Amino acid sequence: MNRTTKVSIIGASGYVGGELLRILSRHPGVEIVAAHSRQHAGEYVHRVHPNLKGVIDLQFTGEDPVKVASNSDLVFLSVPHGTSVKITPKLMELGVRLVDMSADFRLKDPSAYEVWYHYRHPYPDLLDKFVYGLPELHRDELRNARYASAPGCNAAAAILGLAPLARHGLVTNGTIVVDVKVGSSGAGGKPSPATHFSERYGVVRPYSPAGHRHVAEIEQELRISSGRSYTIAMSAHAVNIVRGILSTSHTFTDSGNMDQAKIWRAYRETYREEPFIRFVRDKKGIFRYPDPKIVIGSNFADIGFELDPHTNRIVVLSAIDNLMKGAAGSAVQAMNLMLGFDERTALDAPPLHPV
Amino acid sequence: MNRTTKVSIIGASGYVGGELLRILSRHPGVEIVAAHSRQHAGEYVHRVHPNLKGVIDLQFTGEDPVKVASNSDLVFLSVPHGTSVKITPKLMELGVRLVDMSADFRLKDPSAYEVWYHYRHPYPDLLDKFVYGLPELHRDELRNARYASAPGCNAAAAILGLAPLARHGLVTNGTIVVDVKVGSSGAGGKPSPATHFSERYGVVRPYSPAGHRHVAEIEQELRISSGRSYTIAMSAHAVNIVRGILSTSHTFTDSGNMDQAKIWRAYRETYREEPFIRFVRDKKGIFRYPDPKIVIGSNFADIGFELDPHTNRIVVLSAIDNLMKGAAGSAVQAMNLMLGFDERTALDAPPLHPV
Amino acid sequence: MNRTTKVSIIGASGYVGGELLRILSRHPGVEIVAAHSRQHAGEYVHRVHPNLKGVIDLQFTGEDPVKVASNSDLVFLSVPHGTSVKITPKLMELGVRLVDMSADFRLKDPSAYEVWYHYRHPYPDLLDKFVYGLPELHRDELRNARYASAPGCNAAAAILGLAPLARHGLVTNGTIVVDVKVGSSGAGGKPSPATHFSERYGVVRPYSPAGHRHVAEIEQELRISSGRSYTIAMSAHAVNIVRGILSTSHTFTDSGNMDQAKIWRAYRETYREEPFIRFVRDKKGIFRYPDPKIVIGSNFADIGFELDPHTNRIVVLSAIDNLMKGAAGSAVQAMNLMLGFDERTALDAPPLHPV
Amino acid sequence: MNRTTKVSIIGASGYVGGELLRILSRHPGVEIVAAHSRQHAGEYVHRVHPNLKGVIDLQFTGEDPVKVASNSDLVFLSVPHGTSVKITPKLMELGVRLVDMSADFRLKDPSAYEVWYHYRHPYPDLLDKFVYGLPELHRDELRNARYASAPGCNAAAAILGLAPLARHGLVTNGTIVVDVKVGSSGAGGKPSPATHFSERYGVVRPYSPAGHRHVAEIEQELRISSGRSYTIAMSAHAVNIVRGILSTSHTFTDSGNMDQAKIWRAYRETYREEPFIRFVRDKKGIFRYPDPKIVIGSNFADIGFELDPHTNRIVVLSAIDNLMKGAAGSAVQAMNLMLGFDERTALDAPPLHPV
Amino acid sequence: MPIKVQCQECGGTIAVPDDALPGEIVSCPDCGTEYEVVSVDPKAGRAELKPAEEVKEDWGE
Amino acid sequence: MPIKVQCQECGGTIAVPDDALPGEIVSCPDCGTEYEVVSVDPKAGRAELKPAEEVKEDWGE
Ligand SMILES: NC(=O)c1ccc[n+]([C@@H]2O[C@H](COP(=O)([O-])OP(=O)(O)OC[C@H]3O[C@@H](n4cnc5c(N)ncnc54)[C@H](OP(=O)(O)O)[C@@H]3O)[C@@H](O)[C@H]2O)c1
Ligand SMILES: NC(=O)c1ccc[n+]([C@@H]2O[C@H](COP(=O)([O-])OP(=O)(O)OC[C@H]3O[C@@H](n4cnc5c(N)ncnc54)[C@H](OP(=O)(O)O)[C@@H]3O)[C@@H](O)[C@H]2O)c1
Ligand SMILES: NC(=O)c1ccc[n+]([C@@H]2O[C@H](COP(=O)([O-])OP(=O)(O)OC[C@H]3O[C@@H](n4cnc5c(N)ncnc54)[C@H](OP(=O)(O)O)[C@@H]3O)[C@@H](O)[C@H]2O)c1
Ligand SMILES: NC(=O)c1ccc[n+]([C@@H]2O[C@H](COP(=O)([O-])OP(=O)(O)OC[C@H]3O[C@@H](n4cnc5c(N)ncnc54)[C@H](OP(=O)(O)O)[C@@H]3O)[C@@H](O)[C@H]2O)c1
Ligand SMILES: [Zn+2]
Ligand SMILES: [Zn+2]
Repeated sequence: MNRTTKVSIIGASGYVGGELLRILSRHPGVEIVAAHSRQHAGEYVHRVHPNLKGVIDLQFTGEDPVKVASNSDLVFLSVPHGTSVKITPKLMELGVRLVDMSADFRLKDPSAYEVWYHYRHPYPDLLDKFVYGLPELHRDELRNARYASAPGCNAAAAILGLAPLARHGLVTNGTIVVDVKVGSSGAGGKPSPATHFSERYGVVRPYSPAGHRHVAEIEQELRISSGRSYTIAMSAHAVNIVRGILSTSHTFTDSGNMDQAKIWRAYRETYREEPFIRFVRDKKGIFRYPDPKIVIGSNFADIGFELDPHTNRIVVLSAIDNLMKGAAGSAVQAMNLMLGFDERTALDAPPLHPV
Repeated sequence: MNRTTKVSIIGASGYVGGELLRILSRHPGVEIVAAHSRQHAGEYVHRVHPNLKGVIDLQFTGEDPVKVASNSDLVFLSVPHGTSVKITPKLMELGVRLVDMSADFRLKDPSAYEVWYHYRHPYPDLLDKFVYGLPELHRDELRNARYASAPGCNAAAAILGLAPLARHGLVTNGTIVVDVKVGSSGAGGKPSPATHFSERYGVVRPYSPAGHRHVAEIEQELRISSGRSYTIAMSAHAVNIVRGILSTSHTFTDSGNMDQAKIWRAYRETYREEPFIRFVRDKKGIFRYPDPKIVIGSNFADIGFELDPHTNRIVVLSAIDNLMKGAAGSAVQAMNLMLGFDERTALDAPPLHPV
Repeated sequence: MNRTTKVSIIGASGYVGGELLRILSRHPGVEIVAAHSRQHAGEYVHRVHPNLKGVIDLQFTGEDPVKVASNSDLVFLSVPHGTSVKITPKLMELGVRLVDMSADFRLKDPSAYEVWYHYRHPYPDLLDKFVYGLPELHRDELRNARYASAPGCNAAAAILGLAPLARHGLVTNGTIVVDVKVGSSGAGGKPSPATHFSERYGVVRPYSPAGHRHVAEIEQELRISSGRSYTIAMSAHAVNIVRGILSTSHTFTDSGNMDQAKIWRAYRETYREEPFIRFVRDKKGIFRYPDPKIVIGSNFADIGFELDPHTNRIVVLSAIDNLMKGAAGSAVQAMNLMLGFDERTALDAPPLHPV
Repeated sequence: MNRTTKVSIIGASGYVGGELLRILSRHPGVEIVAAHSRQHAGEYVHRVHPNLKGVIDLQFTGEDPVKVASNSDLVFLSVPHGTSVKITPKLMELGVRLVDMSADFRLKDPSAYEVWYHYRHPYPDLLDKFVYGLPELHRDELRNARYASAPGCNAAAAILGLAPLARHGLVTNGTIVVDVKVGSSGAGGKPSPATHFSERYGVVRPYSPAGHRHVAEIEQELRISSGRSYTIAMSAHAVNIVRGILSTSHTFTDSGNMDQAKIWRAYRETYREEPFIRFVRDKKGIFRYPDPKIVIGSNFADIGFELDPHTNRIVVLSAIDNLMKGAAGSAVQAMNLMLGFDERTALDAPPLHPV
Repeated sequence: MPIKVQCQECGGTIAVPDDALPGEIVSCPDCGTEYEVVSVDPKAGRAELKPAEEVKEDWGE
Repeated sequence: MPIKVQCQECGGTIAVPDDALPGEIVSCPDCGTEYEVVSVDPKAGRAELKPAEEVKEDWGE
C-alpha cells in the first residue's frame, strides 16, 4: 500500500499529538505531512518526543493551521478545548476531514457547554456535524464521516463499561457513581507546580471530586445508546502512574438483574465483534479484573464487573490507556473508518507486560 | 519518666508489628519486653525490620504467646484474623491488657462474622468486652479499658470521614458508596505472586470490588455513632504506593444539606479537640483535598469534602497512613488512653513531605 | 507472506518467554506452534501473560521439550541458566535451529563457567557452535547460523556502549567501571521475599556490587571486538522501575582522546547503518543522555557519552529495554538473520512516551 | 526544658527549609521565630508544606533577612548557592550564629569556586570561618562554632563512606569513581519541564555524568581527613524516588588491602560512637547493603562495602535521606553541637519501613 | 527539500530548510549543537552554517 | 542477660542468649556471619562460638 492520504496534526507537540505521530508512523496508508507546534516550530520532532528519534524524521512547522490544513486530506487537532473552537470552523471551510481531540465538538446540546465548560459555544450549529468518535458506539456514522470528535479519556473508559448495561436496561437507579483513577499523562504535557515530580509522586489526589466536565458526555452517550436518562456522580483522582485509567462505576439495579449470565449477555451482545474490547474477569491468576497496567501501549479497553448482593450493585470496571483508546488510538480508529481503511490498521500493537 | 509498663507484641515480624516497635521505641512510658515471631525466633529484629537497626536492640522470641503475655502488662496482637481468635481468649485469662489488631473482636454482632468472615465466632460473649479502638469515637470507653480492638485500615479511613455526617443527619440516602484506594502495605508482609514487584507495580487493581469485609465494621460504627442504619457499597483498589489510603465516600442527601457551612459545622463539632484530625480543603495550592501523600509517617487523619449539586452528593475524602492511624498509630493511641498516658505520647511525629 | 517457519518457546511462561510471544505474534513469517511451561501446562497463555488476551489464542503445552522441538524449525529457550544446558544438547541432535536466552552457551572459554557460574560446563565443545547474539557485533556470523545465544541484559547494554571505544583504541586504562541500574523484570517472574512489592518499591538496591556474572561476557566481547584485554569492575543496582537498564561505564583514557569528534567518529563508524542504535546527546531539552524511559517497548539501544577532563574519563551511557534489546528483541533480530528475514521484522514498534 | 534559643530560616519555603521546620518543630530547646519566603510572604506555612498543618502554626515572613536575623540567635539559610553569598556576609555582621545550607561557604580554597561553580568568590577571607557541617568529621570544631556550612547531599553520602578508607590508607589508587543515584527532592522544589511528573517518572537519568560540583568538597574532605590527595570521577543519576541517595564508590587498592577485617576495622575505628552511622552488610535477608529505602525520614547514614578480587576493588555503598543526613538533619546536628544541646536532640526519629 | 549539512561536532546530518534565512538558528538532531545559517543556495543544494553562540540552559537537577 | 561475643569477621557484638545450647546457630547483627554455639558459661558470662557452615541463599535479582 502506498501512503497516499496526507494527514497533519495541529498540537503535535503535546502528549496526544506525540501519540498520534507514534501511531501514524506505522500506518501504511497515510503520510504525515505536517506536525504543527507554535513553541517548537523548526525543532526536530524527536527533541520533544524523544521516543520518536529514528522513527520520524520531521521538524515541527509553525505555519498557520489553515495553511497546514490546505495541504492535507485529514487533520487531527490535539489542542486544548477552547482553542479548537477557534481553529476548527476555519478548517471546515476548506473541506478537509477533521478529527478533533478536544471537547469543543463533543456535545450535541450547545447549552451543555455553558453548564460544564463555562463558555457559550460560538458555533452551535456545527455541533451536529461531528460524530462522537467511539467506534464501538458510532461505527456506522463514522464510516465516511467528514468530522469526528474524539472522546474524553475518562469518559471513554466509563462509557464503554456502562453503555451495554444501560442499553439492556440493567441499571434501574438513575444515579451512577463513576469513580475514576487516572495517570498523569491525562493532564497533558504542560508543567505546573502541582505536576512537579516531588509533589505529584505517590499521590492519590482527588483532583475533581465534583463538577468533572466529562459528566456531560457520559450522560449524553448513555442517553443516546439506551434512550434513558442517567445522572452521573463523578469523582476523579490522580494516581501514581503516567499512563492509564481505571473507571469504577457503581450502578444500582433491581435484584432480578443481579445475574451474571444476564450481564455477560449484555456485554457480549453489544461488543460481539469489537476488535479492541476485552472482557477481563477471572477467578484465578493475578489479574482478575481490568487494570490499566495490562493495556499499556495498546488500543484495548478491558471491561469487567462484579456483583454486590449486599447493595444490589453492579460494579463495572473498565481500563484503558488514556493516550490510546482514550485519545489517539480511538482517533486513528475513527480515521480508519472515515477513510475506508481496515479499522485496526496501525493499532494492533499488543500491550506491554510487565511494565 | 521511667519505662514502667511492660508491653509485648505477638506478630512482631509483620508490618503492623514493625510499626508498633517503631512507635514504642520512642515511648517514654513503656518497655518492649518481647517481640514474638515464629518464623524469625532468635533473629535480630532489625534483620526483618531493617529500619530499626540502631533503634531497637532485641531478638525475636519464639516462646509461647501465653508465656510472653504472662510477663507483660499489655500485649498487642498483630496476627491475621482467624489466628487472634485462637490466642486472645487464653491471654484474657491472664488478666493482661490487650490490643488486638485483627478483626476477630471488632464486631459486636457474632452473626456478622459468618456473613463477612465466613467463620462462626467461637467466643461470641467476649465480643462485648472489646472497645472499638478509634479514640475519636470511643475515647471515654477506652480510658481504663482492658481490651481494645484496633480498626481495619480501610474502615478507619471511611468511618472517620463519614461519622460526623451520619451523626448530624446529613446523609439521607441509606446507601453510601465507599471507594477505597490503598497501598501495598495494607496487605501485610507475606509475598505472593500477585505482590511480585513486576506484577504489582503501576497497577490500579480492583482487588475487592464487592464483599469487602470492612463493610461490617463501617456499618456498625456509623450505626453506633448516629443511631441510624446505613448500607455500605464498598470497592477497594490497590494502587502504586506502599503506605496510605484514600477513601472516597459518595453520600447522597437532601438538597437542603448541600450547604458547606452546615457540613463544616458537623465536622468541627465532632472533632473539635481531636489531636490527630485535620481538615484539608483549600482553594489554592497543590494539596486541596486529603491525600495520603501528606500524612505519611504520622498519625493524622485528613478529612475534606466537596459538594456536587448536580447529584445532591457530598463527596467525603479521607486520607490516612494505613500503618499509623489505620493500625499501629490508633492502637498506641488507644493504649495511651487505656494506661492513662497523654494520648499523643510517641505519636507526634509530623508527616514527611515530600516523600 | 504466509507464516511458514514454525517456532516454539521453551520457558514461555517467564518474562522473556512472554516478550517473545508478544513480538512473534506480529511476525508475518513465523507461526508459534508451541509455548512450553511445566507449571502452567494446559492453561491459556493469557492467564500468565494477561496483556496477550485477544492477541494470542494458545494454551501452554507441557510436552517434553524434545517433542516440542521436533515439530519446530526454530526453538527459543528462555529458561534459567543451568537448565538450558540440560535441554539444549538434546535439541541440537534434532537439527532444529536454536536461540538460547540463558548464559549456558554465551562464553567461549569453558573455564569461565567455573569462575563466574560456579559449575563445570558439561559440553565444552558445543560452545563454539553458538554465535553471541548481538547482531551489531556478529551480524555476518548470525546470517545462516544454526545456534545463537542471546546476550545477558546488563551485558548487552554495557557492550554496545563500550565496543566502539574499545575497537578504536579510545580506552587506554585496562579497567572499566560498569555501574548498572536495572528494573525488576531483569530478575524474571519468580516471586521471592526480596521482590515483594512493599520491600522492592522505592529501592536503590546494590544487588551485585561485585562478582556479577555478566563480567565474563563483557570482557569476552570487548576482547573479540578490539583484540585488546579489558578488566570489568562491575556493580549492579536494582531501581524503582520494571523495564529498562541504564549502564554507566566509566572509562579512562589518554588526554589526547578527550576529543568529542574522535569519539563520535568511533561510534558512527561502528554503528553506521544499525537499525536499532540511536545516539542520544543533546544540549537542550529534557532527555540529554540515554535514559531507559525513552526506549520502553522498543528494540532500540540508546548510546551517549560525556567527557570529564578532570579525570581523563569518558563516561559512556547506554540504555535499553532489558526485555527487548536486552533479551527477546535481540533474539528475534538474531532469528531474522538466521532465517533470512529482514532484520527489523516485527521489531519496529516505536518506544512509548510518556510512560 | 523551655524553648529559649530563637532560630529562623531564610529559604523556608524550599524543601530543605520545610525539613528544617519539621525537625525543629519537635526540638525542645529552640523556638522558630521566623520562616522567610519572598514568594509566599504572609501565607500559612502549611499551604506550602502541607505535612505541617496542625504541627506549625506560623505564616511566612517577607521581612528583610537582616531584620529577621537581628531577632534570632541562630539562622539557617536554605537558599540557592550564589544567593547565600549575597546575604550571609551581612548576617555575619550581626553576630548571629549561622548554618548555611548552600555551597557558598563549603570550600576552603576560593579558587575552587571558579573551577566548579563558575563564579569568583567575593568574600574569600570568610571561607575559613565556616566549619564543614559533617559532625562525624568535624565534631570538635563544631562545638561552639559560630558558622557552619552544611554539606552537599551527594557529597555527604560519598564522604561518609570514603573517609574511613582514605584515612586508613586503604585506597591506593588516586582516582575514585563515585556513581550517585538520587531522588527528585535533591533538586529542590522549583518546577521545570524536566521535573514534570510524566517526564520525570520512571527515569534513570544521567543528569550530571561529569563536572558535578560536589567533586570539590569530596576531594577537600578526603584530603583533610587523610592527608592524601584523591581525584573524584563522579557521575550523578536521577532515579524514580523522591527522597534518598545511594552513592556507589568504586575504589581500587593493593591486593593486601582486600581484607574484610581490615576494612571493618577502619570503619569501626572512625565511627565507633557515632549516633547516626549504621553498618549494613548482611549475608541473608532482603537488605544486605545500604539502600536509601531504609533510612527514609531519619538522620542515619548507612554504610557498607563489598570486595571485588577480580579488580582489587573495594565497592563502598552509602545511603542517606538527602533531606535529613544530606541537609537538614546534619544541619540540626551541627546546630545542636554549636549550641551545646545533646547532638541527637530532635533527630532520633527511626526511619519508616516499608515506605 | 531541506538541505543536508554535516555537523562539525558530531558528524550528524542537519536538515536546513531550503527557505531558511540568514541568521536563522538550526540545530543538529544528534548532538544539539546550534548553528546560525550564513547562506542558503537551494538550487545548488548547499547551505553554509556557522556555530551559534549558545546560551546555557539550566537543566534543573 | 545475653552474653556478648565479638564477631571474628567484622568486630561486631553478637548477643548469645545465656540459655543457648551447644549446636545452636547465632549470627552477627552487623555482617550476618553465622556461628555455632560451642559452649556457654552464663556465670562467667562467656560463650564459645565457631563459624557455622553457611548455605548460600539466592537473593533473586
Ligand atoms: N492527554 C489525554 O489523555 C487526552 C485524552 C483525550 C483527549 N485529550 C484532549 O486532547 C487535547 C490535547 O491534549 P494533550 O494532553 O496532548 O495536551 P498538551 O500535552 O498540553 O498539548 C497541547 C498541544 O496544543 C498546542 N496548543 C496549545 N495552545 C494552542 C493554541 N492556542 N494554538 C495552537 N496550538 C496550541 C500545544 O502546542 P504549542 O504550544 O507548541 O503550539 C500542544 O502541542 C486536549 O483538548 C485534551 O483535552 C487529551
Ligand atoms: N497492614 C495493615 O495496614 C493493617 C491495618 C490494620 C489492621 N491490620 C491487621 O493487623 C494484623 C497484622 O497485619 P500485618 O499487615 O502486620 O500482616 P503481616 O505482615 O502478614 O504479619 C502477620 C504477623 O502475624 C504472625 N503470624 C501469622 N500467623 C500466625 C500464627 N498462626 N500464630 C502466631 N503468629 C502468626 C506473623 O509472624 P510469624 O509467622 O513470624 O510468626 C507475622 O508477624 C492482621 O490482623 C491485619 O488484618 C493490618
Ligand atoms: N529477564 C531478563 O531481562 C533477561 C534478559 C536476558 C536474558 N535472560 C535470561 O532468559 C532466561 C529466562 O529469564 P526470565 O526473566 O524469563 O525468567 P523467568 O521469568 O523466571 O522464567 C523462567 C522460565 O523458565 C521455565 N523453567 C524454569 N525452570 C525450568 C526447567 N527446569 N525446565 C524447563 N523450564 C523451566 C519457567 O517455566 P515453568 O516453571 O512454568 O516451566 C519459566 O517459564 C534466563 O536464562 C535469563 O537469564 C533474561
Ligand atoms: N534538596 C537537597 O537535598 C539539598 C541537600 C543539601 C543542600 N541543599 C542546598 O540547600 C539549599 C536549598 O535547597 P532546596 O532543595 O530547599 O531548594 P528549593 O526547594 O528550591 O528552595 C530554595 C529556597 O530559597 C529561597 N530563595 C530562592 N532565591 C532566593 C533569593 N534570591 N533570596 C532569598 N531567598 C531565595 C526560595 O524561597 P522564595 O522564593 O519563596 O523566597 C526557597 O525557599 C540550596 O543551596 C541547596 O543546594 C539542598
Ligand atoms: Zn551534531
Ligand atoms: Zn560480624
